[in-house]
Amino acid sequence: MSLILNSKKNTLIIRVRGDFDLVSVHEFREKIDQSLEETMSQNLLLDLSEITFIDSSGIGVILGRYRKVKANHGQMVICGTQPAIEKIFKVSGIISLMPICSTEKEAWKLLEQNTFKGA
Amino acid sequence: MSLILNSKKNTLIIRVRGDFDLVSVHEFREKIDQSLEETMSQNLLLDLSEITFIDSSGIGVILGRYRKVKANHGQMVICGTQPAIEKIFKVSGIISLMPICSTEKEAWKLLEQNTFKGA
Amino acid sequence: MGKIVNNKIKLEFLSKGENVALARITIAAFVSQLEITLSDLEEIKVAVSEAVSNAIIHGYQNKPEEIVTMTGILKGNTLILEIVDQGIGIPDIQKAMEPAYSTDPERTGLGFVFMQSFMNEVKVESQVNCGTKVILTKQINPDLKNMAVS
Amino acid sequence: MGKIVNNKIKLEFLSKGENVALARITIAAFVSQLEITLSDLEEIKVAVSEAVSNAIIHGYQNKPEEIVTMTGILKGNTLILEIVDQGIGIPDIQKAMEPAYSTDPERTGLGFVFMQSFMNEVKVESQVNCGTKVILTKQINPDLKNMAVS
Ligand SMILES: Nc1ncnc2c1ncn2[C@@H]1O[C@H](COP(=O)(O)OP(=O)(O)O)[C@@H](O)[C@H]1O
Ligand SMILES: Nc1ncnc2c1ncn2[C@@H]1O[C@H](COP(=O)(O)OP(=O)(O)O)[C@@H](O)[C@H]1O
Repeated sequence: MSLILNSKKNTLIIRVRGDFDLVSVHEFREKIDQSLEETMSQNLLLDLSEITFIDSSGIGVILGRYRKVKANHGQMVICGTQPAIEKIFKVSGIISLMPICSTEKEAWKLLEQNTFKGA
Repeated sequence: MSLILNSKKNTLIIRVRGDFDLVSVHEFREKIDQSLEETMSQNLLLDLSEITFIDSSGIGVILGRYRKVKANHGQMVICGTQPAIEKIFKVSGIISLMPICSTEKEAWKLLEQNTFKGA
Repeated sequence: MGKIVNNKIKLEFLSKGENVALARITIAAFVSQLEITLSDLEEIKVAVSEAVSNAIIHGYQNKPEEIVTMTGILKGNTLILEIVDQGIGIPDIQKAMEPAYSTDPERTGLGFVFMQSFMNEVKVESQVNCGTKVILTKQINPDLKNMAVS
Repeated sequence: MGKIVNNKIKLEFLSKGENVALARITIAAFVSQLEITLSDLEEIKVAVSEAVSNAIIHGYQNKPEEIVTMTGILKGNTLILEIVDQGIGIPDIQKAMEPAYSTDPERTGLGFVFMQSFMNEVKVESQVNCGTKVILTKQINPDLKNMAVS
């Protein structure tokens, strides 16, 4: 797994590449938590369009970050899930916790709508 | 492995896809020998640009077909070998038996030149 | 009709995180000898990944010098996978298989949920301090779309 | 510098032609835990393919119910592979390893030539009617080009 991190408009953008399994959990947790602090971002936008695999270890750290963001009154949106992994998002229940959309553009729209609503 | 066979100007054109190993040897031998007979082609043009793997089993049937074509006073040309497999062609000595070129176009040029020379 | 495949493999590897991917790739190559849909393939990879991760994290508590064994059997279009560790074992299998149950606060308890959602059958045999065997079975549906053109 | 990998796997499979590809893919996934050049990877795949094909065709004379065992060890950047069969064995190893020597008129006798060209060391142990073990060793050069950008 490799991570590309960017921040924009109070939001940390995470682009994940490769296999998102047991081996990647530690690095993901450390890097995201550190970047959330450094950038003082409230929201998380997680782009999974380049992942090649995900299992419950990956889902686990995503859920962990979700809780953190919520505790900080932020929002989290996932984009770029491919058909092959959609069932994992359904079965895990993530789908009922946060919006999952196809593109980063849609994700931004959602984040901006909700921020506006919240304001 | 899958094979696409065509014939043109006294030449059987073979395009190989996938892994060219032990498992493919039997099918390759059968299909080529049958097609050589049916089309009464004298020459063989073997396009390997779409193979994903080759080992001595693959080299073996290629050499077998080469002998057959030579016995029938035809010519054989190989095209489309990728860098990763070039060493195999060198070590096996195939390189000194028949021309190996990049594209089918070049292969045709060679076949036509040599036929002309032979005539 | 797809050709009938009967085959058997056994893979033994060290209980290291990197080998979870190795186990997945090996099984993917193994079942790809059958006509298989991408979605079946993906589901098998997830189930294997869960069972092997559990052997490493829970069974062997992340000790990297232990051995995990994975056996794969293809009988016609039935896949039977066994993932075995000689680790700490599971005291209460029924409880362990409950959704969201985990003995590790950092984890989700979704491993068995995924195995059960993605395979036709999940059986667990375990003895405390002896180890755990997870048996996963799946009927693989032929890939009708690809078969039509092949 | 690439990270140091120490790892070990063992794959057992039926002596069927389809499993030659399986062995190759498994070893490719195994050595890819290291920084490796495409050309090293390709050479290892060929060497494995030759040794496993020999076990199936020669060792077991194409009987599909026998078991081939492949062991892989990574120690730093040294790869050690063992391919073992319990087949007919080789009466004269030196002769068998001569270029172009083959007991099968349909084959080329290039198997050992490829193993020797693509690996740093090829050792063969064999006993007639007991079986054959081929030990292949290769120093894997780090992929300097990819490392520079990573
Ligand atoms: N191979 C194993 N050895 C020991 N305990 C296990 C093993 N597999 C599962 N368990 C136990 O079952 C629990 C539930 O497993 P699972 O559903 O995969 O969730 P998780 O891995 O997220 O904890 C684990 O927390 C662990 O206590
Ligand atoms: N595992 C094996 N068991 C028995 N004989 C073998 C084995 N491997 C190689 N041999 C013998 O060594 C010879 C040379 O092998 P090789 O160089 O791979 O060429 P080829 O496979 O083309 O015959 C074979 O023809 C066979 O007689």
